[in-house]
Amino acid sequence: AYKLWVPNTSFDTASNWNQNRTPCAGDAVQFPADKMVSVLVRDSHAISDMLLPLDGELVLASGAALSAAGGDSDPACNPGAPLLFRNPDRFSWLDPHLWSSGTQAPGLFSVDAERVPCSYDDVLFPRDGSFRVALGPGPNPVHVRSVSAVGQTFSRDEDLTAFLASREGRLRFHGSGALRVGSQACTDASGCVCGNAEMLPWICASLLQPLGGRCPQAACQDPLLPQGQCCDLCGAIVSLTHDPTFDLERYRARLLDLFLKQPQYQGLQVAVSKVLRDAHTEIQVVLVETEHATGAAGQLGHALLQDAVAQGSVLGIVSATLRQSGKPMTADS
Amino acid sequence: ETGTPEQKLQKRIADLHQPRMTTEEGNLVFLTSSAQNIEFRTGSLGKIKLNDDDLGECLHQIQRNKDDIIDLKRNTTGLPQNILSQVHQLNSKLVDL
Amino acid sequence: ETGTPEQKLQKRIADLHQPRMTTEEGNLVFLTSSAQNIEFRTGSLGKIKLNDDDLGECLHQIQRNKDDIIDLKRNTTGLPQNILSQVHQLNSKLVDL
Amino acid sequence: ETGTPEQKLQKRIADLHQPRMTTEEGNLVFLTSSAQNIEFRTGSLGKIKLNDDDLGECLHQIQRNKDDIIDLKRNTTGLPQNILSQVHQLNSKLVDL
Repeated sequence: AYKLWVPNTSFDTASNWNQNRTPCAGDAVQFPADKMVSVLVRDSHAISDMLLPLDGELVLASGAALSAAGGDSDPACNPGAPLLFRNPDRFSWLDPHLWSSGTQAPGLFSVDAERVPCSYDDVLFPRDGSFRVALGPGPNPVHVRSVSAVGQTFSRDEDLTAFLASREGRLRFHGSGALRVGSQACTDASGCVCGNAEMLPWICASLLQPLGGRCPQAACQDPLLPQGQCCDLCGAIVSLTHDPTFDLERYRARLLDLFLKQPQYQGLQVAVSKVLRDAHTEIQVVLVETEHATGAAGQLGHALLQDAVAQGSVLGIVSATLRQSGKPMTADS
Repeated sequence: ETGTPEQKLQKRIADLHQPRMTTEEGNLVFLTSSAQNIEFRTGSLGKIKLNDDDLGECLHQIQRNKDDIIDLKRNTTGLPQNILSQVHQLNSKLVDL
Repeated sequence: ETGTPEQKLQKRIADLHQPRMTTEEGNLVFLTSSAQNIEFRTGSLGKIKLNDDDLGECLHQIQRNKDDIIDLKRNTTGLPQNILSQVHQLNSKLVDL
Repeated sequence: ETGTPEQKLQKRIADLHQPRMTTEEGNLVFLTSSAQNIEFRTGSLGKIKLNDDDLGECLHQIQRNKDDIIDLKRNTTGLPQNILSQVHQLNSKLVDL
């Protein structure tokens, strides 16, 4: 499996500037003096003044241009205060918002810890874009299978270490954390534990930073907290123990095809993964009611229990348990 | 973006005449047109370097070469002319003996 | 994304070789890689200036120096050699007297 | 803008040392401060060109000019001096006759 890094540090990305727009003709722009960064320029920009970082680079894509602002700047542009390039150090490896696992079928999601690269993942940074990643905080090195960046794939620690120490590497990776590659791909058909459990406090801190570090209140009584999730949620959790014939992908497909397509389950989101609980591995099936609590999660949970009993020997399921959150809270309670 | 299509075209033409740094097939190109310059300025202790060459040093050498050439011209013009005529005079004196 | 694997590889190499303006501890460095050039192209009235020097002027001075040196060589080679032999001849004639 | 006066001062000092690309009366100006350099670096096969001139070639020509000037000096100094004194000796010998 792979995880793709989403944010970039491009000149042409509006959200990288403090006014949420790219520079227009006649603007004065500033990069933070002390923040190392590689910035890709794709378009043409006429600029009246630009302060560059003390250590950094502007990479000019084919056809890109930086020119002196002409006598009359764009009348639609209103250059007042200088346009500031946002702190490029703000993107943390541990932030679940900043990763994509490519095409995920509608109705499926990943618990927060598994939105960040797992130890068996291949990590891809955009090949034709500039980016910057903060490693850490957290006491443990991050382990992944491989890292692909600037047109190279690193799957041996010594190669990655040399890259991280190079100028190319230092422009793109910073922070106190360590990054290691070379861990095994997941070859167990029943799934593999992601391995981010010890990182969860830092992952959740990154996730919740925009919310002031606090989880939103769950809209039900006795909410549930799945393994690897940062905040309580309303719905149900089915826990499966299994034998070696269990196939995680086949079970996910079965969930999608047999259950989630039924009209009464349309509003549900499901996460299925192997997790560690009380020193044992189990398959965790998280059922979340995304909009209004209708009780559909509990219904599906019961259906899955019945399915496990009826088809357990075929599916490789040994036992199944169900937990459910309590009654929905009314608007005025 | 606002403005009539004509204003935009005018603007684009004006922009094209501004000095610029751009790329063409992987080459880094600094362009001026009309009467505008592209200037590179360092502080008093800073250098401008072209690959391994210190441009300031090179410019000094150009000036030193120029000065040396002026000296050489002064030394060589006149002197051989003068000598040549002296030698010719000697020759005629010898013939007269 | 489209293209044959070879085209993609070519593209990847091109990506790595994009020209860049880099800063290193406050130094400003313009970089191209491998076979790519850095080019300055001026319009008829535009100049490239490096600190107080006009780069075009400097290159002209180099050429002027070169032309002057060619002239100096033409004026000085032959002439002294010729004179030396004439003086030697005069000397031997004097001894013969 | 926020920050204590001290933070603002720090920021302004930092600004002063940041390399900068700016526009002055339509000219495009690249600036570094005090002891910082501006460098142009190509790969081993890349050239630095001003219009049609290869700047690396031009810098070589400066060195060639310098070498030629040294040769010219060697050929012209000494030789005419020597000749001059020889011609003077010849003159006095002729007078003595």
